[in-house]
Amino acid sequence: MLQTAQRTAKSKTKKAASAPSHKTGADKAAPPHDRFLEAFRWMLLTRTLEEKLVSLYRGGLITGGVYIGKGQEAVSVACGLFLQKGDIFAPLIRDQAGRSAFGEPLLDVTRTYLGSRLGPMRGRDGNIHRGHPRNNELAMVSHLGAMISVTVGTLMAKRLKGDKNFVGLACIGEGGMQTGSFHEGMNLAAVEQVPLVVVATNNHYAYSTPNDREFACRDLVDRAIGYGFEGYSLDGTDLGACLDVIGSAVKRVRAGRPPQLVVASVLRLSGHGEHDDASYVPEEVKRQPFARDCLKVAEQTIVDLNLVDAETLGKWRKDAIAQVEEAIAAAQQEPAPEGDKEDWCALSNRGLADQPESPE
Amino acid sequence: MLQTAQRTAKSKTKKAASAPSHKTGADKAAPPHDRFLEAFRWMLLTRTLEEKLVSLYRGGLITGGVYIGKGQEAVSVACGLFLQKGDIFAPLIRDQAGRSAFGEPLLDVTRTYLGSRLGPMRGRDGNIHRGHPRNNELAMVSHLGAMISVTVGTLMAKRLKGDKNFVGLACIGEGGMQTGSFHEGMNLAAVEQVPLVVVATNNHYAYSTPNDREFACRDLVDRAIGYGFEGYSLDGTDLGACLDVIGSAVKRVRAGRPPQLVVASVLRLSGHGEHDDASYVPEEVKRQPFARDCLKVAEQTIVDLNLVDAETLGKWRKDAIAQVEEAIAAAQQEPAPEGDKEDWCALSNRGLADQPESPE
Amino acid sequence: MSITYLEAIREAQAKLLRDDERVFIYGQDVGGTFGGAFKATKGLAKEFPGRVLNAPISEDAIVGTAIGAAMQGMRPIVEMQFADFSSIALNQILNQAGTHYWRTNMPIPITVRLPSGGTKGSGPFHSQSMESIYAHYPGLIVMTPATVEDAYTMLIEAVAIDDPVIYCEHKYLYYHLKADQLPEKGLPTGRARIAREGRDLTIVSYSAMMQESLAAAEELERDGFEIEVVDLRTVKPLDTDTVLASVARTGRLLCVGESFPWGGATAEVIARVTSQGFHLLDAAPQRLNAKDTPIPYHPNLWSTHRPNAKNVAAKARQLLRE
Amino acid sequence: MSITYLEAIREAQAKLLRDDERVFIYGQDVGGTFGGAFKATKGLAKEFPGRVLNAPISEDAIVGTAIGAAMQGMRPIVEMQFADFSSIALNQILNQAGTHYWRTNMPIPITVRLPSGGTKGSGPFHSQSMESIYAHYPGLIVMTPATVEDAYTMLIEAVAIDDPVIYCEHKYLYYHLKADQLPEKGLPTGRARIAREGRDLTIVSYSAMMQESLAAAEELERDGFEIEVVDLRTVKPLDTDTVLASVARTGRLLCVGESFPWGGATAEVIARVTSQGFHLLDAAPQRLNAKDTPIPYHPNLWSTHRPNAKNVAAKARQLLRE
Ligand SMILES: Cc1ncc(C[n+]2csc(CCOP(=O)(O)OP(=O)(O)O)c2C)c(N)n1
Ligand SMILES: Cc1ncc(C[n+]2csc(CCOP(=O)(O)OP(=O)(O)O)c2C)c(N)n1
Ligand SMILES: [Mg+2]
Ligand SMILES: [Mg+2]
Repeated sequence: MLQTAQRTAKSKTKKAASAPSHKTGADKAAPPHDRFLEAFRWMLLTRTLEEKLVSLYRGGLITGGVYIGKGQEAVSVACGLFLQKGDIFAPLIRDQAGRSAFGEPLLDVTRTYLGSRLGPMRGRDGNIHRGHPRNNELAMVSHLGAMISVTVGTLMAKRLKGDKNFVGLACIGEGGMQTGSFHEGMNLAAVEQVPLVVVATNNHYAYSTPNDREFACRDLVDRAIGYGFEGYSLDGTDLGACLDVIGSAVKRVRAGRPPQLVVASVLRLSGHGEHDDASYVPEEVKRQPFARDCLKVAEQTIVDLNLVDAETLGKWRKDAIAQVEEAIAAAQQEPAPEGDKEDWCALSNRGLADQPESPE
Repeated sequence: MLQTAQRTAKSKTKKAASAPSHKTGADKAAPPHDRFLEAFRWMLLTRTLEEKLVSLYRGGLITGGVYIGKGQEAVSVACGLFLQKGDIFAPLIRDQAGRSAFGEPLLDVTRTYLGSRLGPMRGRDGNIHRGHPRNNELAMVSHLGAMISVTVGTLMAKRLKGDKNFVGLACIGEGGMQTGSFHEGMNLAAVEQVPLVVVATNNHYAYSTPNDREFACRDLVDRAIGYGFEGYSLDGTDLGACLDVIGSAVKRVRAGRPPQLVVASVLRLSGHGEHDDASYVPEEVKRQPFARDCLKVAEQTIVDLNLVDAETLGKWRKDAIAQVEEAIAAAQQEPAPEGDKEDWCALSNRGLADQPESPE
Repeated sequence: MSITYLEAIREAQAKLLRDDERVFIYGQDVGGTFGGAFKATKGLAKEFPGRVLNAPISEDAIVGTAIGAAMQGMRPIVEMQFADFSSIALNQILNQAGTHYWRTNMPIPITVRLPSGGTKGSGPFHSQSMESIYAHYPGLIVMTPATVEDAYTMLIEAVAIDDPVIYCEHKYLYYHLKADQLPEKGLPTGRARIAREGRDLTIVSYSAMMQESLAAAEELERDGFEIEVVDLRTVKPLDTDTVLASVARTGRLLCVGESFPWGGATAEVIARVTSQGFHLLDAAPQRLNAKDTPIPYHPNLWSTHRPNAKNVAAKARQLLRE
Repeated sequence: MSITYLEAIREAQAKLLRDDERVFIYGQDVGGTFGGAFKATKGLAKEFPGRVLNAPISEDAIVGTAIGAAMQGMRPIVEMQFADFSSIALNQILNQAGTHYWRTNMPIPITVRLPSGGTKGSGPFHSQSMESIYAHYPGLIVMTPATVEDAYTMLIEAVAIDDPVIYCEHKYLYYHLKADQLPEKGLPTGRARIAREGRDLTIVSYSAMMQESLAAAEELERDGFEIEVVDLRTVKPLDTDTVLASVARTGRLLCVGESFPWGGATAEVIARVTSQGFHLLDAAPQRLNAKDTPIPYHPNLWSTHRPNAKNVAAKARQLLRE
């Protein structure tokens, strides 16, 4: 049996992942990662935005659903933060922090949720199904797992075109890891040896389904070796660790190492969507270490290490609120799409559109 | 990185797999496995049958294609041999030996290849796409990977019905392991903890595609841990090892251990099908240890250990030829299906058949 | 008492689990205390321990598993979380379940429930109607209930049938449709229903488009037209005889469907009526489908994308003038 | 010189690789010295190193990869080993490639080659014609070339088009069809072709069924009938105008397709002709499809399962009598 050996290897990676330990002190100390504060601000902005979206949804101002990344902002922000111009990002439904850090304007979010005709999806698609493929932010389809191979394809194309120094990062949940599409995409990434980082967030639930009905291996990071990826475990509630581990993974693929799989552990601190009260999550689970709120943990670190003072923190908070309010107000004033003005053509080649009925 | 640790674990399993070492000697010694000779006879019968099918194909007497398991008989026979009444077997295209050992009559094979109306597929399906689901020999679809979850389902049903002491065994090639369907089936088997053995035969090619364009992990057995299977490596050219390793895996799931993955290494000693000359296989590959012919190796063991005398071996050979000739002669005399006598209804409920055209 | 379309589906499953020990339910989030994304299995896991099981996000394997279980004599019901995700299970449905009886003589009695069709704000991947794909391939029965009563009796029938059944339940009808009580028995499978009698024009429809068709018929009644509305109930087998008999009475045919325009149920109905009942028609048969684009998220777009009572009525009026 | 349908496909790919550096080929066994299960890419891996790549048995990921590459400006050609295996890639084709332009305004210029249709002894999983499934969903162009010339020019066109193209090449035609030379240019995409002129009846067909239809037309010519045969070339977009114009000349319509009967191309053609050109018809339109069962292995069964010249002619005769 391989398990003992594997466990040892894993705890090794875990140790690497948990970053310098931070001593509390009154004097300003170095942050646990040089982009810690920058990352924290994206997390703060995301939390502020998503709380606002939730309240709009509760107020009946958003049609469809709202899906937030509460509790996953630290992992997500690290996914977006280390990507550069030319890199590819394939976020999923809990990646607002990463999207923002990658460069997605808040207005894209509010326009999409509020169904503005001017948004990137023009009312055609909603909520988290948005992207800017021309800016290398892929627009996810719902079918989980399907974005991995698409990301692989963008990277193969870049290599074929002779681009240099690019990487791709794709996000997945532990639920999505069970799809066939995910498996095929992972294997292909390894066969093609594209510079891909896959960040899997195990938030312990796929909708209402707990881990024990999702998979039966001891640790999902054990899948890395079976694909020929390098695998790392990560405490997703620890922002410093997220920046270290995901930042290093990005650095490694950029330097030509094999594809990287990072498996982060957190708890989803919301319902699956805002329609879901998540009453199926037992209290006991909420008391686990992985259930900590990464935003609070990060803020505590800031306070403990005295990285910035309370006034600055307050200013950041206000600033986040202002940005969110502005993005919402702007989107709310924008026109909605209208059925009879819409261009009902699914092809870019209008001349090739099928005409099932005679023009009237 | 997990690789070093994994490698150690692997060689451990390998050692377990290679069975008692056989000393050559003039005296009759104990066979390497108590069912060695029985298994050998199934292998011999299979080789005889398949060589005959090939010659019928070359002679234009078989329509479609012929797919044989040359070089894989030792692995395959072990797949069928340890299954009992009530167990489920999901063979693939190179599993004639296993099918025979499981109880498939030769006549099923010749009837299917020769398109007899009396065969299990009645001319509706051909070559290796046959089965007897009522006898728990599943009838594979072509789409690779798809039979794993079907096997899982049969086992779940048996458990739900209160059956006891049953197991299932499903075969796959290393190519088929890259399908999403395989992944989903494996994961589900582990989640449901059904008594399943999956025997993967890495014959180093998927059609013309060599391993390096199929996967990029060091060893496919490393996937076991990621699914929560127990994993074993196997030299598929060594019949004794095949019987030991696969026999033990069957025993383990029957005793309630987690699902088992056995990965056997061999070379496909034929084309993908008989239409394929396999000229893409380099000479150098054919000189590798995994390229040994398991039938010859087994025969050498018999001779070396003096397990039976030459006369008996000759008799077995003749007997195999006679059985094959008989099965072919019988099938050849049988009526072919005829289009205008056929029941063109894909539903068992005739009354619910759709009638796209008015009855004429 | 008042019962919704969704509750009827839950009740049917409760009854099936109660009456037939071969039945079990498999799908994402169907079990536990949750009872499915739409609560169609609410409470059933508790009432029937070990028989309402949560599955991983593995549609291909979920259906494969159901097929295997069916081979061993079980009667599995699979819930897809949304019909749209059945694209992942399509191979198992078409090539494994759909071919098995013909190939091996052993039928595969599985029922695959597809929460189908558009609702406000659901967008391209949570709104699809896939009946046309499944009906195109051999070996499957495709049900598309349009009433609470049919939702109930047809699901019970689906599980009783030895062949694989794709049961397309419409999400829009889940809460919109109510009945006073559930019937013991419905029409036989494969029989269409005259939902409303008339003599000027036949509208053939199914699933949620029945609502729009019936509303259109009412609107036209105010103008003095008597519209007959036929509910196909199953799109495969398709009850050509009932449709032909209706067209024989009215001479005019309008087919309304929510799936995409190219080659769906509406095309099939028109092809059958014109090839078998050409001389019954007094005017060109017409059809109305969704538009040939993905299904939009925004309610303004969505309500234009799908046929609705207004444009069904308009199309009918046009056809009545001919 | 004489060139087969299969060679035309190979030549088109060679030309594409030569002329356009954005083109690459991805699929199982297409590379190495092998050149594909049917040799449609024979020699290309050597001639164009690094641009004709073997992929694992992962149809979903193969198409996903092509889609991603297309987003970055490439023009991938995917070869499915058999059309039947595209069921595994269906989700990526329908929901990723087919929706992307409409959702994001960025088109996905991929070409997916599907070796389609039945040949003797191929059986249920190596014989399918899947054009009807792909044509049903929005956002895809579905080509079904019936001649060597079209096989060549349409494949070149397919890669030039910015939108995703499903290119259904028929395996039966691979060796059966020959031409003297390859043309520079074909008809525009989406335009049907009058393959044979006539005035008594219109047969509309495509792909391998064109052979059967033309043979039937010849047989009927001996009886004095002039049959017009229309080759759709692409089933989506479907050139309704050319079909209508033909029916206007002949008054009679027979549609012939090799896919399953329920809701395919033949139903779609009849629905369009009857709804838009009802008064052009002198008799009920008819159709002929494969039978509604899996495609049988045995040649005796297979030749009965698919339409052939004999029953096309019989059906046409019947229609001519009406
Ligand atoms: C193939 C597929 N099946 C089902 C769904 C429906 N669905 C949407 S999100 C979700 C749960 C996802 O769980 P996980 O991957 O762990 O991500 P999380 O929501 O926890 O972030 C499901 C089942 C889907 N999107 N795709
Ligand atoms: C999903 C799928 N894609 C493609 C094929 C076509 N195909 C049939 S056998 C084969 C190679 C199989 O390789 P492997 O699994 O290693 O088995 P082997 O033939 O080597 O025994 C391929 C590609 C298939 N059967 N299923
Ligand atoms: Mg999760
Ligand atoms: Mg192989």
